[in-house]
Amino acid sequence: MIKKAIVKIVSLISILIVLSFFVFALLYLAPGDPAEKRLTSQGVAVTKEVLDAERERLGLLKPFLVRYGEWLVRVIRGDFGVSFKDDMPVAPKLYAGLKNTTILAMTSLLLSLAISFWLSILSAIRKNGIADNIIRLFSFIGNSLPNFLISVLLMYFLCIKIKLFPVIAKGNVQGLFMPVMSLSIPMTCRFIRQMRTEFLTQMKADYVVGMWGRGVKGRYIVINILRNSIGHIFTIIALQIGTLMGGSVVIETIFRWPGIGKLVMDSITARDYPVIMGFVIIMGTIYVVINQLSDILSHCMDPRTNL
Amino acid sequence: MKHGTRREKRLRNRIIATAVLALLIILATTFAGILAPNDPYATSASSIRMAPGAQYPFGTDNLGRCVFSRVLYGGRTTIAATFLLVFISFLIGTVIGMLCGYYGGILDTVLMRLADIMLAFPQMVVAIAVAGILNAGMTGAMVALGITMWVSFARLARSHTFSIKNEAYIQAAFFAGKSDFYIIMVHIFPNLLAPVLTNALTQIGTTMIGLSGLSFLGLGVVPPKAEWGSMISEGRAYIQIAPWAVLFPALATIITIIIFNYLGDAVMDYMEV
Amino acid sequence: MVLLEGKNLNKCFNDKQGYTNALKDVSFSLNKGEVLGVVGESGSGKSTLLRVVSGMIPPTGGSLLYKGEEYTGKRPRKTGEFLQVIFQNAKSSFDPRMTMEKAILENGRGKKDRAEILELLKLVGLEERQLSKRAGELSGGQCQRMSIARAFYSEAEILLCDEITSALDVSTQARVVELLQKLKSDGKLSAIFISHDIALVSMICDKIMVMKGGRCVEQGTTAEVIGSPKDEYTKLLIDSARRQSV
Amino acid sequence: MAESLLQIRNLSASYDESFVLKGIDLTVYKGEILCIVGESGSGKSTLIKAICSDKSVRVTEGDILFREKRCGHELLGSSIGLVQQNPEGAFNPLRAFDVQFKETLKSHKRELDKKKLSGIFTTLGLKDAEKLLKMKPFEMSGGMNQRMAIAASLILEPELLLCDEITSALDVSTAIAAVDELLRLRSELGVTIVFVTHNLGIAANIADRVAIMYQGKIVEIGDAGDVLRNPKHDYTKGLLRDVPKLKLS
Repeated sequence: MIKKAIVKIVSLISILIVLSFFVFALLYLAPGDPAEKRLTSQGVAVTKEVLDAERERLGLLKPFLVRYGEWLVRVIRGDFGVSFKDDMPVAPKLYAGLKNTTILAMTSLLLSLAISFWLSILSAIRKNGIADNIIRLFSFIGNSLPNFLISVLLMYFLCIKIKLFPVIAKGNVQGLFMPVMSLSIPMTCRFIRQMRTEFLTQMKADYVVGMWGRGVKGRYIVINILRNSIGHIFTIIALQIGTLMGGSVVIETIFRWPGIGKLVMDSITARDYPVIMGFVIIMGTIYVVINQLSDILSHCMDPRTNL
Repeated sequence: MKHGTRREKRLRNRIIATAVLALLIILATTFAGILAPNDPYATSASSIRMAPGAQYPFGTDNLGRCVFSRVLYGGRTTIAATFLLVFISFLIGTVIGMLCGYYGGILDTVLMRLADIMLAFPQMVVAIAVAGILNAGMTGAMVALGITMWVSFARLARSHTFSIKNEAYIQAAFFAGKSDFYIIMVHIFPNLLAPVLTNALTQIGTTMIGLSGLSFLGLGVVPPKAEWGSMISEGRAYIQIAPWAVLFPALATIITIIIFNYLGDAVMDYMEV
Repeated sequence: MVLLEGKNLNKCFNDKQGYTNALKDVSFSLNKGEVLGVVGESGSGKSTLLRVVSGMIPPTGGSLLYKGEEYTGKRPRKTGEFLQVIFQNAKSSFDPRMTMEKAILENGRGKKDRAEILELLKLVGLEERQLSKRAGELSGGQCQRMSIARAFYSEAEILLCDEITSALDVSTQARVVELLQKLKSDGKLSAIFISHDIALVSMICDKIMVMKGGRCVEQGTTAEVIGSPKDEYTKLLIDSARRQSV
Repeated sequence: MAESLLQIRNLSASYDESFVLKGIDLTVYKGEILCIVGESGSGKSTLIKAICSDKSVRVTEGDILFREKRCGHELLGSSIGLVQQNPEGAFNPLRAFDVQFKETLKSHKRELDKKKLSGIFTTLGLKDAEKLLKMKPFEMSGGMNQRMAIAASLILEPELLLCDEITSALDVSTAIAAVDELLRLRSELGVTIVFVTHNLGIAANIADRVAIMYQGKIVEIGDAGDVLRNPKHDYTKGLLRDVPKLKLS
């Protein structure tokens, strides 16, 4: 058990190191030189002297790996550097954005789960029935809709046609409604599809036939099916977190929700690289940790699966 | 061929019908040059934001460009990019997966470790960052999505190669003195093609969603090039005045993705029967 | 003439469960025109023996000889020249996308002799039209005959049969056994026949080797082993078989 | 013989859109062991499914009567016990046996009687019932799971136990041991057993009566000794000839 835990932690750390290296390298893959990027994004006229001085100041003359090491140490301390745009530390901006994004994402996630769990059970139990066909149709369509499209359409019909909501979200519950809807609809549909498949797989499992053969009542069989699905459901949720993160960038940009996604899109437009790097590091870390946790949870639920 | 049960026949008909629709879309966008009534890039100050009519079936946008023509041309961009990306991922992933599954050992460990790490990152987050930093238009967006996309092909091809390799007929081929290359090309590749192609089909919808999402954010095509995601993004600003500039490309996106997803689902169901 | 010989074969597996000795000091010899039966229950090491002898896995100790020449460590690509394996699951020993004709030709090492294939088909009791079929369109018994024909086409002298009838129905099994008996009486068969069924082995083989826990517990002619078994385990197997016979 | 327990009258049934059972007539008497022998595709498994009123089997003609009443799913467990080929398939692999035993009993409105259960365990050669019940199926071997599955069927005291190919995944010597166990069960608990197998040898060991199935029909039925020694039907004769026999010289 302890050995497994160590393996898990080592793999977690190694994934994070690769991620950080990838992010750091990305900056150097980008067209142009970092010092120049910094200066241009601040609107300074670039001359050779200014450029050299800037390079010196940023430590760009040191070897690549040394710079990576120094950067990594700072990141681990929670220091994501200063913004190219206004020389302010990046970290507080990211954290402020993260808080708003978390509110948005968690609300959408919980809402989706609450709806999809019951619908997928209903759909699986009444397989090929009317309810199942309706649920499947809607979840299929919802799954095929990009969330930017949903948000634009929602905006058009709810805000402009029937003027139910303001177009621009404010940081309150009313403002939360539209972005949450835009994120939840496709996610709910994906959850329904995946959970339904999972429940159906469990319903076909040998033990269900065995219990049926002993005349075990339906409600006990359902309990067993749910019990055995939990592990997989954790995995399904954890994998959707990634989609949720990408989706929130789009949604926050559309509805001007002051989250980390909108921050990163503004920074991409402004070529403010430290913010982009910080964004990937933070989101990547959250995602990796959540996925490893879900692995551990599903291993606890089903010890036969590998950790 | 095997005699189809009723269910199989129904599924086959479903696949054929959807495939015809998909083909129609592909043809319509491929021959956009012939079908489009107007030049998609010609701006005209006299016909700004005109409602759909005889000359402009889907109306015009903020710059007086024909929305219908732009939808056709935009479809070509999206569909061509999607197919290219899926095809390249399919090629790279399948080759890597077959080699890993067949030879195993260090090669397998290293490449699959890499694949695991790729999957350990949130795909869209990485794609947004890569596309944003590279700033290389549609190519950038494709690279950004491709970084993680090959993995699903590689994993699938690997696991199938693995199970095929344990089949007795591969052993029989060894006893017949056949080379690794012969076995991979004659026995393994044809036998894993069906599931991997099915995966490719199901990836088309997802890839379209991803690519048009990136374009919507301004990380895909460079204006004025037509693309559905970016058209929706542009039209959004004046949706109150000219909703057709958003609704028609939106409709096109929805229909296309639904058709390809449906095709993927149907083929998947058919393979399971 | 001694065709195939194994001397003090050992095989250890070193996997996650730890160290397992799947084969301990097993020796055998096979003469031309002779069938050696290997009997054992699951976990006895009989399948490991087949895999070692055929070259699918190398032994950890001991040596293998073909006509007095050592071939220890040679892989199936080489050993396939003088021995062929008939697998338990006949259907999966043919590529599902390949016609029988192609599959048989594949085993000819470049040889393309349709007349010989037709002759072999007659020998195993199949018809020409079945050559254009694929494994999925033939029954288990037909596939097993086909794989015997395929093995003969390679001009290898030795057949290694791995539980070749255990996936078949009783009546189909009987037909395959009859085929093997006929091949043997024609002097065309030199084989190692591996099975869990001692009764079946006694019907086909000249010599029997009984295996348990990776060890050979008894070896001798069929009459010796069945008629006067010395080992307790052999007695148990014979007893179970007697009780199961009708 | 004694009173009849299960009566099948002129049963025809289809499965997967094709007819597999044609005009089956069969009576199972109380206390006997009836073996149904057939090769693959003979319809023997479908017959079992039909007796269990499995939804995938469509009965097109005839009746299945248990104690003069039509068979339904509600009889499963309490009156008719079913043990299947795959021993891992009987229980949810992830939950402890005691919970699953309790759920089985509660479904039939009964309570867990520890004494009775340990009695059954002893008959089946299972020791330390308390500890076994705390374990989960995936932690145990196939043979143990098989016994637990039989125990779970027996705890409901069914009058009829259907065993579907339960020895076919076992080694020869283990299969014989399993047969001995079933014989002991019958003598101690007096349960009636229908035993489905493809193995004539096993049938010869266990059966009071044997029914031979071929292409969806019962071609021969009678006392085990009669059928196996003096077969009347050509198919039975062929089958008996084809069983491998020990050759002494």
